[in-house]
Amino acid sequence: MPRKVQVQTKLNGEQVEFLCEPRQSLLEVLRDELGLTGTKEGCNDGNCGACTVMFDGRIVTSCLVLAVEAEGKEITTVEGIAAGNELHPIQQCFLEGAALQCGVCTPGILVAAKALLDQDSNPSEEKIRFWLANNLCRCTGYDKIVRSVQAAAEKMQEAR
Amino acid sequence: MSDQSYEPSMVLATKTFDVVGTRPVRHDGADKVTGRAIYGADVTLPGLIHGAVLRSPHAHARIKSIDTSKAEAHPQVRAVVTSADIADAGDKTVDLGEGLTRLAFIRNNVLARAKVLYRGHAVAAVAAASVHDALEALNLIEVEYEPLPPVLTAPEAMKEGASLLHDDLTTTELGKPTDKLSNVASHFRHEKGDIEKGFADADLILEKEFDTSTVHQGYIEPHNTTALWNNDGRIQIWTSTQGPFTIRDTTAAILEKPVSQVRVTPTEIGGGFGGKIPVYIDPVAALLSKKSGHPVKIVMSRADVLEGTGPTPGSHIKVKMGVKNDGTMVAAQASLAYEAGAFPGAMVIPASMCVFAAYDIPNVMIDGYDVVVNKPSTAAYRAPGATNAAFATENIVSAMAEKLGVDPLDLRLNNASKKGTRRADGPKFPRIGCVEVLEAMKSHPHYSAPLEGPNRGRGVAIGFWFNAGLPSACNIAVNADGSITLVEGSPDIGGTRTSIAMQAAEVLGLPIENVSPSVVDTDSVGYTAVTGGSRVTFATGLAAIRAARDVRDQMIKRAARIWGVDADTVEFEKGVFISRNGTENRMTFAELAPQLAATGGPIVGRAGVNPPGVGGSFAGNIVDVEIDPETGKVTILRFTAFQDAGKAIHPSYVEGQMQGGSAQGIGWALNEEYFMNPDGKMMNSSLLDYRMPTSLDLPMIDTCIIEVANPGHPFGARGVGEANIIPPPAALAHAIHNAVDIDMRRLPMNPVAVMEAIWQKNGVTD
Amino acid sequence: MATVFIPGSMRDLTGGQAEIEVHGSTVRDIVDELDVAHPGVKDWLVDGNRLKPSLSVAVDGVVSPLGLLQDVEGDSEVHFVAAIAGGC
Amino acid sequence: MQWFEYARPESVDEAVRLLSEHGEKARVLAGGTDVLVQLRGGFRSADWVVDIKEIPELNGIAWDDSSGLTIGAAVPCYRVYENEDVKKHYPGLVDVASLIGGTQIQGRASLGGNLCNAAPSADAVPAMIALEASGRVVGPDGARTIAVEDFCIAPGKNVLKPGELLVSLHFPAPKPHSGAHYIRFIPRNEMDIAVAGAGVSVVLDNGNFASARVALASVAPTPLFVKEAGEALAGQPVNDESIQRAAEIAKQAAKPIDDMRGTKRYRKHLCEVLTRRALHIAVERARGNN
Repeated sequence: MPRKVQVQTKLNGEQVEFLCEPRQSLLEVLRDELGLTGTKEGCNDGNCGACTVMFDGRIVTSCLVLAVEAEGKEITTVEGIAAGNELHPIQQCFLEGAALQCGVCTPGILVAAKALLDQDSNPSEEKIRFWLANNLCRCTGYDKIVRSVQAAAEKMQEAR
Repeated sequence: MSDQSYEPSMVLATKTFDVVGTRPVRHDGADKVTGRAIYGADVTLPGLIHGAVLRSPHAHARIKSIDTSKAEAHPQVRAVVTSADIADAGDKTVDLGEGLTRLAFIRNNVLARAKVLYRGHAVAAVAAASVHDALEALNLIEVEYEPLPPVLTAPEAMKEGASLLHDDLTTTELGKPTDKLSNVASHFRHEKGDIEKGFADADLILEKEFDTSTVHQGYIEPHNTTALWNNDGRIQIWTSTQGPFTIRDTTAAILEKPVSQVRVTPTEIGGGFGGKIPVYIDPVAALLSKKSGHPVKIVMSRADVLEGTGPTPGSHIKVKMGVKNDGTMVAAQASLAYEAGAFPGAMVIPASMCVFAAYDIPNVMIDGYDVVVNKPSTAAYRAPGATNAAFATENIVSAMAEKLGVDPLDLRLNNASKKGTRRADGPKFPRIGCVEVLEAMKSHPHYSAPLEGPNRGRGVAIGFWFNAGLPSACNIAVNADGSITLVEGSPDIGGTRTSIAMQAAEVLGLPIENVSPSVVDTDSVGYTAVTGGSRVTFATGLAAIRAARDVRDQMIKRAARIWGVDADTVEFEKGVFISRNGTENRMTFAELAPQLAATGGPIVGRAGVNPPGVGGSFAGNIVDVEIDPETGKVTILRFTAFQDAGKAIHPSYVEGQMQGGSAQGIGWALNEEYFMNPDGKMMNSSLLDYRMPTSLDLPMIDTCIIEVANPGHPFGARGVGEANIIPPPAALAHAIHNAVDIDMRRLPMNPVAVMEAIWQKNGVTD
Repeated sequence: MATVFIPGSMRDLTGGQAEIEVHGSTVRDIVDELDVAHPGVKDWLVDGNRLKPSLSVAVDGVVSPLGLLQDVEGDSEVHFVAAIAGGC
Repeated sequence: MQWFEYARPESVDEAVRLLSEHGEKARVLAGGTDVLVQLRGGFRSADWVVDIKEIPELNGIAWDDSSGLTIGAAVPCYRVYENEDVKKHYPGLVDVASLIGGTQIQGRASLGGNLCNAAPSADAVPAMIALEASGRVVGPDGARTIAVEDFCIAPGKNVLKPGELLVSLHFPAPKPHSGAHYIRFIPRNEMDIAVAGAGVSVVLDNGNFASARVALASVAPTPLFVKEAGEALAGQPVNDESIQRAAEIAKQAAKPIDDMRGTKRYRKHLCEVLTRRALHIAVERARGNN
């Protein structure tokens, strides 16, 4: 049986080292080996976006990344969005805007939305909808999600 | 009525409240935006191993043999189970709160016995050290099948000589058992007035046939369960479910355990919409745990979810309606044939209760057929059955308006059901909001806004869902700092912890932050029926109100004791206890709370309800579309959703239900379907090809909440979870008709279907 | 006298009658009373000491969870309807 | 998923050695958006997964106005559509790179992977055929260049021999007055597989088509180069009639199947509509491109 592989990576700002099988996805290792269950599995083939994480500055579906590919990379999950006990504006706006119902797509959407706001401080509704098209939500119809991303953009601009 | 909760003289929604009607942040919110909330798949236990389920590759086949020896020999495999590990249910029946069900149907769906009845039907299961090993071991199980011809639609299954799914299923004809072996489990009828006479009186009669595809609830979180069969014989289950007590009772029945030996902990749940009511993998994980001595977790794959869990029925519907030239509807007839899937129980009874419910028609006849086919055993889906039915009825109502040259909303208003209208299935309506919803639609700016440009059209439709009551329990404990902890048993899918807590806070005059609500396991609260039927805010909310009143009454006695006055002289207003007996005594809730221990001990308020006075809810849509006449693609330009909420306890969550239901209705209307090949294989069992709407496919969904207080609830609340999914397909069909003059009578109305209808209209043969 | 509405599928037991006036202060009284005039009605509706789980009773338009124990007023309307719950 | 070993070579030679050594048992991993799904679903198997993303030649984008554009086979879509040279000279490539999957998929998926996966529905392939792209392949017997239209031979099958690796894609410098466009039809607005797609390029010569290329997606066992449609335009005046004629030729060339995504008739019809629409946009781009 092939050996496990040792991987060093930067996860939510901290250096992490783990052992994994080459066949294990980043999603699987985050959840089962590293205990970061905030990242969700909805389809395991890249079509729902619930497992979205930041991977070297881009959002990816972590079910379509092998854990071994994380060697030397930087990863941010939903657990890494808040600054300590201080919620990120996108998190605060999702709460105030009732942008979540069941909440299972929320972690992936928050990671994706934050990535958008980090590169575009004032995205149009169309841009938000395009950017989030890989993140399925079945509860909300997206209305309150899009509005909450817009609200977070305003909030972040005021803070600047 | 004898039940005190039914208070016919109760509030109208014009009344204002301190907490009810506000928009506080949900109590579980922070956990859900930081990734801390624990959903079923997040559960872990010492020694946990992983299960996987082997599913049938055939839509219909006899199981000749199952050989698990190779799988058992796999070094990483800890246990293998098949149907042989579960006792034969015989003709035992169970009552899971939704009427009597044959246990064998549920049990044989959990693990196939003798026959597989759909592709994806569970046949065996394996537990191993890792998911990868378990999946690998599934390939080592050898099953010998004798394939049989599948029947995939209701009309096909109803034909004489159709291949039969069950050797022992006979038709119940108009309430009476027969000995006719058939795929039709039952045929029932509702009659009102004289249907012949009704049509004879009509100046205009329209009759059409409609087909709707099987669709799935599409929750983003796959089914999951973690089970531990303890050495003392007790079973613990952690699972994402809408009904922990249903899972407990079904699992106990299947495994022949007393319910006291089974404890189910509902985890956070990633959507359900009716699909997470039935039991699938919980008894299987429990058996794997018993055999292996380890706790076992099973998480379904997306394909398992689509092929192995209950979608909602496809249907074949005939509707005939008659109207007079003055716009009075005089007769309506429907034949509803719904696909139950592998086992009886298509959602055709609720369909029959909703198909004409919006209209006051003197002569009605409704025939319903519950038909088994070789597709997954169907489950509830948000107003189950009603969306299919409204797609048919609303098409004809709008067509009548067009032929009579009257406004489609006016025709509906002229015939709208109201208090006292007798439904075809018997009962008269209590106070309902059908007229108010229609009036709100008519006066909404969207309805009068100009819609210019070619290939554009506007559509309207309405729908009714009766909602459910059912049992709920709630306990409230008073803390010394004047806060309360509220314990209930309704899994929270959309913020109900908070909408329930708000109702207790309203009664006790507390700020919502002073209420700490929890959804607890089946050992920790009284029986509470499923989170379904739009019942939680209504029924569990009512339990919370009653428990809060119990707290209030007990605290009044304590205040009286402290003041040495008669309890009758003590009143409670907005969180303050007042005795005006001579000298006025006042004490706030927070001042009394720390004195409870010394005045007789802690106070726990409790309530268990099974409330009548359920207020049905009407919903309506106005939708504008543009069609690409060269591709048949429908683009939604504007969408407004209307619904009677009775009293919106938490308006943001009411809007959320309306927007979510609308989005699901839109997906059902335009793209979603079980695309089956002739062998009964679902060809699109992934979230890529089972096309649910993405953020880019929808516009903003404007909402208009109508509040016609429900006399059956102290604050006037009506359940709002379901009715909102009913009108979208019908409203979109109407809009498409007005845009390009085609009549869409089949769901989904996807680009191919629209294009073919356009070709047909233009006489294009190729 | 309460008015009982007989489901179509039960009318062969009532000689085709769709509405029957019956005395009684609870649904149970009503059923007993009906069974005297129309033998077989009770078997059709009742299972032991409760309504058949596949049925529920609506009094004055409101489905009652109390079943046979439900009180009935003099001018009440009584319907026997299919028992179901929704799903959301 | 089955067990496999993972290798991350840092040079083309090392990669080719690994691929030659393990032959059919080895799978190349670039973005992984196809191969990981296939391995998980058991549609493909592998004892070795060779991750090529650390190889410099497979990761660069180079533009030169004489020789044109070279894109490493593993370069993810977002780097293609965010690249200034690509935006300036190859808008037709931006079209396709920004519609494959969604944002997350575009963070991983590559044009090279899309080509090697050889799906009939591969959006990038018709677009690259229209742009006269070719692939540089290196194998145990050295390097060779393969025109994109010759690369796919059957659903999921390409011309690569065991041990061969697609290193980069080359796009000739666009001629003056040329324009290209890729357009597909999907029922949703994103995250969907083309029911049909049309990639076209045109070169104009005052009022006439000097030359044109048309290729289609999802209407044949492989992405389909409809040479005759382009030839029918060469020398013709730029007008609705000539464009319509080319669109009809594309429709006739299509050999689609009935499946869950569409019927034969509907797909052939779409070929006409999409080719026509794509040509009109390509012409607009050509007019604006001196």
